[in-house]
This record gives sequence, structure tokens and C-alpha cells, in this order.
Amino acid sequence: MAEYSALSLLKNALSGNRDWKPAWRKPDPKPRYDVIVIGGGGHGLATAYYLAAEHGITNVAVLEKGWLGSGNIGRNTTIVRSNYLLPESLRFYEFSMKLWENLSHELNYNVMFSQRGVLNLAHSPGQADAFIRRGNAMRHGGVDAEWLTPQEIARKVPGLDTSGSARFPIAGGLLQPRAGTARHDAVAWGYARAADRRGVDLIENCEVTGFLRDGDQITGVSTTRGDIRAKKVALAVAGSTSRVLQRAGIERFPIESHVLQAFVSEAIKPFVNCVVTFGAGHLYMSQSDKGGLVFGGSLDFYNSYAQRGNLPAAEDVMSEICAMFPAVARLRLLRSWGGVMDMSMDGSPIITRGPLPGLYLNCGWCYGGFKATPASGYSFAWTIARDEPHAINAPFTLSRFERGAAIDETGHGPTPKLH
Amino acid sequence: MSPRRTRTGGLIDRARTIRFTFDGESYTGHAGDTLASALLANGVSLAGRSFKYHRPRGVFSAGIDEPNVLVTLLREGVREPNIPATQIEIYDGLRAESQNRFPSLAWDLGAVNQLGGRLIGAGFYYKTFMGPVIGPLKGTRFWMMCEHFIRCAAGLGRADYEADPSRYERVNAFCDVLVVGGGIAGLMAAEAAAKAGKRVILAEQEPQTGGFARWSDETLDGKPAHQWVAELTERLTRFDTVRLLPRTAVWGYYDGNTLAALERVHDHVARTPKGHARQRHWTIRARDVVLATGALERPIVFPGNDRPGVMLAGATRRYATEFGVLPGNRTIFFTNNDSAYEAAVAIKRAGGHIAAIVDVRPRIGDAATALATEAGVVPLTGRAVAGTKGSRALSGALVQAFDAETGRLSGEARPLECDSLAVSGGWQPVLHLASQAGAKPVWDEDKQAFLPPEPAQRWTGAGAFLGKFSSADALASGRDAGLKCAGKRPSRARLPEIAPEALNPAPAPVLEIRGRGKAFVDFQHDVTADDVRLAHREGFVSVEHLKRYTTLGMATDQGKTSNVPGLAIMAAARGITIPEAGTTRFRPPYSPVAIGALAAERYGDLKPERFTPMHDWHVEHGAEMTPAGLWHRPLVYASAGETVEQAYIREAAAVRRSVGIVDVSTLGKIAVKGPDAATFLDRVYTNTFSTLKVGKARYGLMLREDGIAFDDGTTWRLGETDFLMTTTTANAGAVMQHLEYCLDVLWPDLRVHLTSVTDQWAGAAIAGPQARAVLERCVTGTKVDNETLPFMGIVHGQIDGALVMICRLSFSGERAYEVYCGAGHGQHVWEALMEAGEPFDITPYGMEALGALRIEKGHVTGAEIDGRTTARDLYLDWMLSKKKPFIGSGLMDRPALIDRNRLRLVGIVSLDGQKLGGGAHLVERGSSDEPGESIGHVTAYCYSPALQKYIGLALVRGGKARHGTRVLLSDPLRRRFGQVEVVSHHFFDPDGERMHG
Amino acid sequence: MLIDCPHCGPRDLAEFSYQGDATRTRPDPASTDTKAWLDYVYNRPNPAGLHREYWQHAGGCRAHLVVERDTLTHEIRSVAFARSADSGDAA
Amino acid sequence: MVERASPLGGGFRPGSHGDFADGNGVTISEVLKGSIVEANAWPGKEKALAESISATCRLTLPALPGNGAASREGTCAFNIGPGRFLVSGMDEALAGDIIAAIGDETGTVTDLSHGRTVLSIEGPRVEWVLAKLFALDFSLTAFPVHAGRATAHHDVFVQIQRRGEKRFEFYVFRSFARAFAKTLCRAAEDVGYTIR
Repeated sequence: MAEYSALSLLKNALSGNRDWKPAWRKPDPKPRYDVIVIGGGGHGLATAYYLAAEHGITNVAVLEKGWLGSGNIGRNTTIVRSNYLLPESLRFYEFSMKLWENLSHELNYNVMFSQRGVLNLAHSPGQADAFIRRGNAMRHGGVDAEWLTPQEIARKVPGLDTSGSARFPIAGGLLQPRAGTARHDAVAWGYARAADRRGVDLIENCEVTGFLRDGDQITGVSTTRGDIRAKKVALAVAGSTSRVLQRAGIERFPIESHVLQAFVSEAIKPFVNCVVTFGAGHLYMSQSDKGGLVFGGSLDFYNSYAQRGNLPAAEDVMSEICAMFPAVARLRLLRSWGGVMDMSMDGSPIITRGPLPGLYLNCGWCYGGFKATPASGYSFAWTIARDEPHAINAPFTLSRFERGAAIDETGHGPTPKLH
Repeated sequence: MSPRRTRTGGLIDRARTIRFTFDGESYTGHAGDTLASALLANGVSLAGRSFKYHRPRGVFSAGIDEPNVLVTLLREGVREPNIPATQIEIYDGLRAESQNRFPSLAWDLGAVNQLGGRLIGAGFYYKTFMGPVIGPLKGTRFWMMCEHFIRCAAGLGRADYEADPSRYERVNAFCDVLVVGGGIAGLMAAEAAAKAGKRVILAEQEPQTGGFARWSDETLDGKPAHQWVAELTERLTRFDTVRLLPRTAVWGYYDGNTLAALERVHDHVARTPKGHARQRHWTIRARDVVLATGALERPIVFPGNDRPGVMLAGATRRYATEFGVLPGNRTIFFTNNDSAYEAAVAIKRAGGHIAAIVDVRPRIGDAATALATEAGVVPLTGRAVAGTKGSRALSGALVQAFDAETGRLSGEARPLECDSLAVSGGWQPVLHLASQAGAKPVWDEDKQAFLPPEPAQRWTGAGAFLGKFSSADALASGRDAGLKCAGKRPSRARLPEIAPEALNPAPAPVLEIRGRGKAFVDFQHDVTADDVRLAHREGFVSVEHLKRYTTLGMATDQGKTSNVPGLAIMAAARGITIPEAGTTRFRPPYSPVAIGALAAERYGDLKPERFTPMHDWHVEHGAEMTPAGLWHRPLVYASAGETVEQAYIREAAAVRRSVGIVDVSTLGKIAVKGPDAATFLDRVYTNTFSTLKVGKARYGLMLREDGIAFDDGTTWRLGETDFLMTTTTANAGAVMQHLEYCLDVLWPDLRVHLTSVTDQWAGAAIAGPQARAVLERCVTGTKVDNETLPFMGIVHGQIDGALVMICRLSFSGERAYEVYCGAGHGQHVWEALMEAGEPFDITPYGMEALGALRIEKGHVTGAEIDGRTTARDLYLDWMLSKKKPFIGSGLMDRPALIDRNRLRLVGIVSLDGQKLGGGAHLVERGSSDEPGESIGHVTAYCYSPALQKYIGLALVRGGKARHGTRVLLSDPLRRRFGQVEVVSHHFFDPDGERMHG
Repeated sequence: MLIDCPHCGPRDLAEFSYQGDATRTRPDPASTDTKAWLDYVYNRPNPAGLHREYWQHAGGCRAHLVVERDTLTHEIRSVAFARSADSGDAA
Repeated sequence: MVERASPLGGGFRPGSHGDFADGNGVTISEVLKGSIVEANAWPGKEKALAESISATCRLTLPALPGNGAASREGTCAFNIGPGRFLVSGMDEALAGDIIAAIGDETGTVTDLSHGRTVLSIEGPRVEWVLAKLFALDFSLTAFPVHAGRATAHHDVFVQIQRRGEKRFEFYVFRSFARAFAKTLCRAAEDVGYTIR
């Protein structure tokens, strides 16, 4: 298949764009694969890609019940960052960041990764200390981080209410310059196309309805397009984790599914040039290439599989964005949407073998899954291919709860709605 | 006289002339005009530029669906971008600017993008800009450089950074029936429900009710439709139980029949009166909802269909009839259905000239033929518009023979001169709200439109929303819907007689004419029919992929005009039917909503402020206040010229030397009462409270169920069954909720009541060697000597006439007392204490000194109890009772939680005489360039007046085992590195002699 | 969403605080069965469909409620006081 | 006794404010109650508690959700939760009387005389103003005279008793009183309000 480049664009433009080929094939499922990846979202597609690219395992199918990228990667505020506190998280997300930095090239697909910086605002001396602690943890972990004074913040981000009379005055901000945003759909499509080019079968409209088993061993899946056998079955279904696991007989699991809303304003000319988060509440905001302000806040706080948000949560988010940027009050909300998050008990993901033989699990991304996509796919593929975790995902097992080794960035404990 | 304004007719007030400016040019219009109608009346056809190609564009619709003419309003000193001109009622002094053009609308440099049309079709971004593999532009840099220019070119209007001066408000409303849409169906529904005694709210997005009736030429019972509507509306206003909300768009349908609506209260006047809201956000809880949201006209996609002068047929009719504005001097109609014929007659009657009616259908009915005759033309059936002429304004259309069966054009393209082209591709009911409420639209082959399915929530449809396009059907279905909501059966009573009879607007299934040149599907985002086919070719065939790959339907009009044509083109490319191609689910909002309106009263005041009873005293005495959650607390009381550091050192030193006073009213306080109160406390605290004697207090620790430390505080036993629990300021709410959960859910058999008394008590802590002497000078009714009031004892007495409760407890290591009194007496008692302390130079101190004192004592607080530490990490294992289970005891002994190498509490002392810093890390080795591996971090630091050194608390791997060793302080963020000694966290008076003495 | 509080009547979602799964059973307080504690603290059925859950009417009467709600549609089937609910947590 | 200070501060200025084009919309004032208590019944003792309160306060308090009563002297009581009542009166001794009257076997009583601030709002536009702040149906049929409601305006808990067709009393936590009064006044600006 042709490489994408400025040249290929020009050539095709001259021929009326009639010669473009599908970005990926639409094969029928084969009866048997080496690996089946359930879930054609970002993580599943990345996993399939790295299985092929890094481990030479190409007899792989990705099964997607809807259209590729229809899960959380399709409804996303697209922030990429590695500004974590705990060493386990730092290692993992920084590994991801490094993959991001070369991703467009690697996939021959412009995922529009834009390292415009993520700025976390702090609003009290205590919060400033907590952010500085995190920034220093980043620096000790080899990750870039800077501390900005309110004056520096005012210069960098015009429109922010940096006045002392703000209800929660800005005490400073933690900036990760290498962090930024990417075009979420392009990530899914880029991985899909790259996996497909390496021989992976991407099968849409194929819902897994059950698991084939030999005793405890998982040997394949039943789907709406027939039974498919595989040596290994890997799960990367985000908000649907519990539902799919229930089909494998696992009734209880340390995951709750919650709705998270995201919002976009009408497009305007460049307004804010980095990602900004508001520390006196929970809000993150950036501007898309099209010009819309993209923002989100807390979960809707209850278990849900409906991709539908509620009004009070939306109002809370709007209040916070107006407190941060008083000019935004006059701009108009264009669209809102809700995604289903698989909230884990400590706010950190689970990437592991098991819980049944032949089964591999990747879940619990809460609302931080997008930025993790490359590292998640990479380490999950590693785990599937070698039957042992990569160093970066070794701490993210299920047994951490048994051992008391939770990776709890927010310190909220087993209360998923608060992570 | 404006060039396009008719001599008479319309519902505008011709006696009132209104002046406004557009791009700096002055124009006039009349009361009742929208900006769009006024611009058209003035002959302004070029009024906008498109998003991507910067194509010249003119007004396309007459309502909420306008994709082309978005303007920036300059109002109240700020810019308000992206407002559709069709939605702006003009007022004297209105200032509007066109958008997305430089330097001007007529001469726009961005139009150069049109040259690259084929190059920058759908998805082009994804295929290039990856940049070089090496060199200064490798990695993401090349893309970011290109992105910079792309961003400047994208976007529509420009916003400024000035705070929005507007006021917004929310109103909560409750009703039996919410009617969405004030057309004749909605009005009938409202009247029927109101007559049945129901509380009704009727919301209409336009300034006036009536909808289609305002610009139709129908009569109802012999009256012009608009007059009939006005009378019915007037009747509705006479019901006490009916609330009419004009200029109110219902934009969100949420769970449980909660709907959100935006009322544009004062956008139609020059200035919002002081104290009033510019816009109002309604949250309406309705038992039943009537959706009478009408239908929107669809365009037909054909080459050149975006030229200024091309307009929806229904819009031309509305402009002519309601506003007295002709769309042009020579108008061609292009249609696949009969409704355009009615529009043509309306234009003709208003004095316009119809150049032709082009109809894709091979044959038309008698009624349409008669209308064509009345319009003065012979319809050109079996033909289609295959192209347009003109650049910044339409000058003609190319008409060609067309086979509706095969979709093919044939024969010569015949140019016809025109300056206005009115298009109708049929009508699509507005299903957005129903879709938000979970309804999946159903395709109706006959009507060639998606119709609502059976409702999932409590709504009832009426009128054109149901695909009932005739006024007779609208009246009947509206009345039935109102009756149904009132629990009544459909009525057989007479309905108004309507003349003339409406035509059936069922269209021919033709939504695209394929020819040469760009044919636009989504006008605002410049998505062409070829883009849709390119998406198909590249495999982006599901509706959602199509939308994302091409951005079809994602503009500010949210695809109101482009949705169905886009689907039709994709369906044709895939060789499947439209319903097989699918529909997208609509999300709130139906139409854009000002973000400030949703913030409502919280815009300008995000969170309520919480003040202690002594707040005003602190401010009057020079306290610098700092936020602590919602509270304001004194940070320091700096005297002139003092820095914060100097001030807190002075304050803390005063406590050690003599006596200080601090406001502790913010501590959470919970009354725990009942026969089982002691048992309850034993279960929630790690230590035992049932053994606590009446009149004594005890320090307690709570864990979470997972064994991690949760909160600490003292609890006072005021009576056998009466306890007063204190919590940290930050956790007060969480602890209360936790305790309530325990009682309601875990142990409903316990007889315990909880009441938040945080606000009942003002608290002042008096600490220092002279603390007792201060109390002795002012407390009456009790002694406060060591015997009467030993450490952790409680006494009751009075200070200057006010009842007080005094507990002797200390977080500073000093002899200290917490004096509690009724909050209303807080300042009174505080002042009395200040006066009593005068001989001892009593010093008020703030959070900083409070922190310094507790660090010296090694007392933990929120910085250490951070949700990741255990009791053992903080060396509080002595508080973990072995005699009883408690919350958290089940899991607190898991191996990783008792690992010796965990981060545990220590004290640190700066060895270089320099400040430490909260959030600094500790390393065994490292340099500023190579910070090394962190072994822990500083949780709190201060200058210790007692030790005359910079000291701190830290959580360090191994904890106690490191006492006496030296490690490096590493704070790369603030470029501070230095050596510290690890010591016990009990810096000051470790044996508690001062505290107990 | 509106929750029909058995004490206060139907009230807006904003007044309520979600308190999680109501099917968990807390082990006997003195139990040393770590597995049982782990299951109680960490594991959830997380069903797609009818979910039995606790809500506190935090911005109202403060009572904890047991709500049966469909997680696919958000439709609420029943609401009762947690104190009088027949099953669920007891220890 | 020492006089209790008002938490409302200097911002709560007596006088007329806002848009008086249509006259005075509402009047807002602080009610200085001598006593406020929360009485809480053990399960099954709700009626006994209500009767005890009724006897002590000389009113007839039904033990039903959301019900309330007021005596001729202005003592009022209303239900705020299962078995929970808020009782208040102008007399500072009342709190003690109630505490004394209610036995341990009936329930508990907690003195909140300092902890809650009472604001009264009355006038022709009272329902309009309140609809801006609370998701409650303030119509007379849904919220009859003497009835009580516990609700919240974002972070501020509020207990409300309807004292007349056009008059309500609000009980807010004292530390929030200043912020709440400000919000209430702001909401009344469009109809014109008087602080008394």
C-alpha cells in the first residue's frame, strides 16, 4: 500500500483523488488466529500493531463490535502528558511520551501530536507544594517539568484570571513543556492502518458474545460473526471490561464503569496555546486545531454504561471554566458527549496475564487512557507475546490490591468515582 | 428605500427605523428584522466566508439552521463571535462584523485555499506534515510549525480576553407539561393541556410564536394564520398556569424528563438593564413533554450550490412574507417537492419575479402546476440545476435534463440568468431532542425523512416533528398531544378550517445532482460531495467515520442542513439505503449555548466563601488571608514591612516565649450522641473511646477500609452518651459522610445521632507558657489550674459573660487550650482573650506559624495523611488497638503496607542554613544536572524559632532507620540543592513536659 | 436525573451523593479472612443493566438510600431507605 | 447575656437595592432567633418526639415528612429528615426547655442556636427569586405554608420553612451566611429588594 506523503497527496490530487485506497482492509474473520484482541479502540489497535511490529506476530485479529475507534478514543479531550507523581506511573507514561514523539513517523500517519505544554494551576500554598512535589518527582524520573510563577503564567496564558481578587488566586503552575495534545481519531486510524499493513485482520461489527474454553483455558471467542479460535485472547475494551469478563464467568472485578462528559465550544481563532488545568476544582482545557475549546471535568459520579451525561456535572464544568477564563463565558458550547470509563480501585490501569489461562487483560484506564495508548499497546503486546510483563507494566497487575501495593495518584483509595 | 424591501406587507414595523452597522458600514432596517433580513433588504448578498476554502457566502436560511452568515457582535465592550445573522434581532446601535476573512469580506487572502481544493480535501492532514526524520524539525516540530499556520487560518470569529461583563442566571421550573415549539401544533397542545388544568410551559426559540404560520398565506377560520396565532397566544397568556417563554431554545433533554433551555432575555435590546440577566438558563422538570419542534428544510447538493444568492426555498418565502424582503430580482426555484411552489407564489405575491421553477421530478401534480401558473412560470420538470455562475454573487444557473431514476444529467446545460436560487430538498423533522432522550430515528421511505420512534422517556410528538407537515394535521396532533399529557383522550371537537389546502411535500428521493465542480454538503465546514465519496473510497464508511474523517456536520450549525444529504451520498456510494447507512446520535446542545449561561450565578463567584466568627477581626488587624478549602484563614498578621516569613517566625517565637492565639473555628465538629456513641467511636477510630472519661478528650485516628490513614482529630466526651468529635478542616465533609454511611448502611442497629456543629462553635487556641495565665485572667465559673484542667481535660465556664468550654490540648507542644464558645460570641470572647493576654504580649498567629509549631512538635496533618500513608508510616502504630476490630483493621496488615522500606515519617534539618521547601525531594546522591533517584520528599518545612534552624517533616524510604544520617535535598524545580540531616520528627519537647506542665 | 427520595420526594440529582454498590457484604468485623475483605473493598459486579446502589441525599435529608437503577438507560426502578432495605450490607 | 453578633457583616446594608421599576419585589432580613435546635428521634419514636416538641413549643407538629408548624408566639418547627426536626424560637431559653423535655429514650437534641443563621425573604416575587437558587417547586400547592424542606444551593446546605404565602425562612450554616445572603440579594436584583 502506498506511503502517505506530500508527494502522494499531490499525485492523487492531479488524478482527482480517485486512486486512494481504503486505509485498511475489511476482511472476514478467519477460523483461527494466534492472537485475538477484543476491542478495536486505541489500545486494542496499538496492541495489534506492536504484536506485529515488535514481535512478528501477525496472525492477529482485532474484533470490534462497532466501528474502529468507536470507544473512548473517539470521544476524547486528547491530552498527552507524563506529569505523574508516583514512580510506577512516571516510568509508564514517560515511556508512552517517547513513543508519542515518534508516532507519526512510525505509523506513517500524522497523529498531529502537538507538544504545546500542559500547565497545572495551583491555588493555595499547600497545593503549590503538592504540585512541586510532583514536578520534582518528574525531574527525578527524567521527565521535563517547570514551575511557573503567577507572573510567568499571566504572560504565557493571556485571558487567565491571574488577579489576586480571583476566588481562588493562582499561586503558581506546574508546566510540562513536552506534553500536549494529539488528534484522537488519527491515532486510532494510524494504528489501524499500520497494523493492517502488517497483516493484522481488523474486523468491525463483530461483537464477542462468549468465550470458547477448554476447562479453564480460554481457546477462542464466540462472536456475532461466528466462533473464532485463538491461542491467546487479549481484552482491551475499556468501559466494557466488566461486561466482557462476565461472559468469561468472572462476575466481580475491581472496576466500575462511569460516565465522563467532555465539551467543545464553537471554533474561534487561536485563544489558548497550551493545555491548562484548574486546580481549585477539576477542569482541563485546550484548543483544537479547528479552533474549538475542548474541555472536561469530573466524572458524573455514578456507574453507567449510557454514553449520556447529566446536566449538573456539565454546569459544574462551565462554572469552573468561567472562573479560570472569564472571557469564555461569552463563547458558546457547541457539543457535549459522554464516554464510559473503566474506573479502577486505585485510579491506575491493569495490564496483565490472566485472570484465566489464555486470557490477557488491559483495562482500568479511568480517564487517562488516551495518552497511554502507545505504551499500553506496547507493553500489552509484550506481555501477550512473552507471557511476562514488560518492566513498565510489571507493577500494574491485579495482585497489587492483594499485596496492598495500590498505585494511587490521588490518594482517594478504593472509591473509583474520586480518581 | 432598501433595494430588496417590498413596498408593503410583512410583520415588520415599518414605522420604526433601526440603524446598525455591518463591517463598519451603516445600514437601516425595521423593528422585527433579523440581521439577516436587514442585510438582505439592503442588498448585501456577500456576508460571510467559509471555514476552510474561504468561499464567499451569503444568507442561506432564515432560522437556527444558518450555516453561512455567522457574525461577531460587538456589545457591552466585548466581542461575541459566531452568532448566526438569522438569530439576531436588530436594535439601534447594533454593531456586527463578518468573520474569517482578511483583510475584508470582498478581498480575502484566505480564498487562496480554493486553489488547493483537491489537495486539501478530506483527510489531507493525516497524510502529510510528518516532517523530516532528522534535523531541527524532526519529531513533532515540523508538524507544530505547520499547525501554527493551520490554526490561524482555522477558527471562525475571534474572541477577546476581556472578561464577559454579562450577567447570567438559572431558573428552576416545574410543570406538568413542557411544550417545545410554539408553532400551531405546540400552541394547540399548550391550550389543550392548560384547559385541562395542567401547569404548562411553552418554549419558542423565535421572538414570536407561530412558526410556519407567520410566513404562510393560509387562513384559519378565515383569519390570516399569523393573526389566528396571535389570538391563541393571547388566550394562553390569560391562564395563570401557563408560562410562555419566547426567545427560548430548549437545547438539552436529560434523564428523568429534565430539560435545559436558554432564554435570550436581553440580546434583542441595546443594553441589558442593570441587575438583569442577559441570558437565562432554564432547568425544567416536566412531568410530560410535547415535542413540537417542527422540521427543517434540506438543500439539494449540486455544483456551485454555495454561491451567495443560493438559499433554501422556505427561507425565501419567510423573508418575503414575514420580513418583506425579496431574495433577488430574478429567482429560480430548484426543488424535488411541492413546497417550493408555495414559496414561489409567495415571492411572486410579494412582488418578486420568478425566472423558473426547476423540478427533478418528471411529472408534477395539478396543484403544483396551478401554483406554477400563479407564479407566472411553466415548471421545468425532469430537469436539475447542474451548476451556478457568478463569483461573489450569483449571476445564473445551468439547467440540464435530469433522470431522477438514474440520477444522471443529460443534454445541453442551459444557462438561465438569475440572482437568486431557492432550493428545496424536502423537509426533515427536528428530532434532536428526542434523539438525546434515547430515541433512534426511523426512516420513512414515503416522506424521505427520519421520523421519531416510540418514545423512551415521557414525551409526545406533535406537528411537523412527527412528519405531519400540513397545518390541519399540526392542529389535530397538537391538540391530541396536549390532551394526552393531561390524561385525556383525543378530542373530536371541531378544528379551525384551513384554506388553502396544503400540498403534500413528500419529495422525490433526489438529494444530489452530480456534475462538475464543488458541490457542498456541509457549507460551513466546506465538506463536498466528493469528500464524502473520498471517505467512502478510503473505507471511512460508517456514519461516525464519515463525520470524523470529513468533519461533516461538526460545524456550529451541527449539520442541521447537511445531515440527511451527507447520509444520502454515502448510502449511494455504498449502494445501500439511507437507513442502512445509519444515523448519528444527537448530543446536547441542540443549538449553541453561552458557557456563562450554564455557569449562571456561579459565573463571577465560583464557590461560596466561608468565614469564621472572627473573620472581620482578622482583616481589621492586618491578617493576610489565604484560602483553605472554602474557608478564608489568616496566613500571617504581618506588620508593616514584614515578609510572610518574618511574620510567622515572630508569631511562632511569641508562642514559645509567652503566648499566642489562633482561630481554630474551621475544624470540623460533629456532635455524636446516643447510648451507642462510645461503641460507634470504637468502631470508626483505631483506638478506644469507650474507656474515655466524661470531661476528657482523646486524640483519635481513623483509617479507610483499605487500611490507609484517613483523618485525625480529638474527640471530647461531654457526657456519658454525648461526644464532640473534631476533624481536620479539609476532611470535615468527608468524615461526616463516612460516619453517616457507617450508621445508615453498616450498623443501622446502633443508636447514635450525628449533627454537624462546626458552625455552632467558635474556637480559639491559646498556646504558650503563659496560656494558663491568660485564662486565669478572664475565665470565670471554673478554675483552670493543672488539677482542675489537666492535659486533655475539659471545663465549662464563662469569659466576659459568654459561656465557654475549654479543652486543654496541644498540637504545638506548648501548654495550650482550645476555648470554644457559641459562634455568635466568637469575636467577643476572642477580644476578651486578647485583652486578658495583653500583659503577656499575646500574639495572634496564622496558618504559617501554626504549621511551624506543629512541625516542631512533629504532629502530622493533611500533608502527611495524604491518602497513601498508613498509621505505621507515621509512627502512629501505638494508636492501632489490638483489642477490637475497627474500620481498616481487616486490610491494614497486607504485606506491602507493612514493608519496612515504605516512605515513613522523619524530621529533617537543613545543614546549609538555607530554606527547605515543601515538595522538595530527598536523594542519596545526585546533582542538579542528574537529580538521581528520589528516596522521599519533604511534606512540610519551616524556620523553627525554637531550634533556630530550618527544619522539616519528610516521608523517606525506611524512615526511622535513617535517623542520624545525611541525605541530599533536591528541588530541581526551584533549583535548590543542599544537605539535610535526618532526625526524629519530634523536634521539640519530645517528652511533652511543656505540654503537660 | 431525578431521584424520588422516600423522605423528600423527587429531587434533582445534584442534591445526591453516589455511595456505590449496594450488593457488597461487609465481612464480620473481627474476620481475619483477607480474601473476604479484599472482595468487599475492591470487587464490584458493575453490571450493565439493573444496579443496586447507595445514594446519600446529602443536600437534603442526609439519609442513605438504596436505589435500583438501570446503568444502560439511567431509569430508576425503586428507591428505599438504606436503613430499612431488606438486604445488602449488614455486620 | 452577651449579644450575639450577626455573621452577615457590612455588605448586608439596610435599604433598597436593584431594579424598582415594578416596585419592591422582595424584602430580605435576618431573623435573630434566640434558640435553634435539631431534635432527632430514635426509630419508632418520631411521633413521641413530635408530641414532645409540640407540648414544649405550644404548637401542633405532625410527625410527617416535610411537615411543620408555627405557634402564635413565632416558635416554629419543621421536619428536615427522617425523625429529624428543626425547632426555633425567639426565646433564648427555649433550647434548654426542649433539651430538658426530650428524654434519652425518645431521641437527642443538639443546640444550634449559634450554628445556624436565619434569613427571611418575603414579597410578591419571592417564588421567582427562589427559583433561581433551588431546584424546588415553590408553588403553594407543592410547598404549603409551614412545610419544611432540606435542600442545598451548590455547597450551601439550606433548610427552608414556608412561613406565609409569600414568606420563607432560610436556615443556613452560620459560616456560609454572608455568602448566601450575597447570592440571595443578587438573585433579587432584577425585581428590586429591600434589606431590613
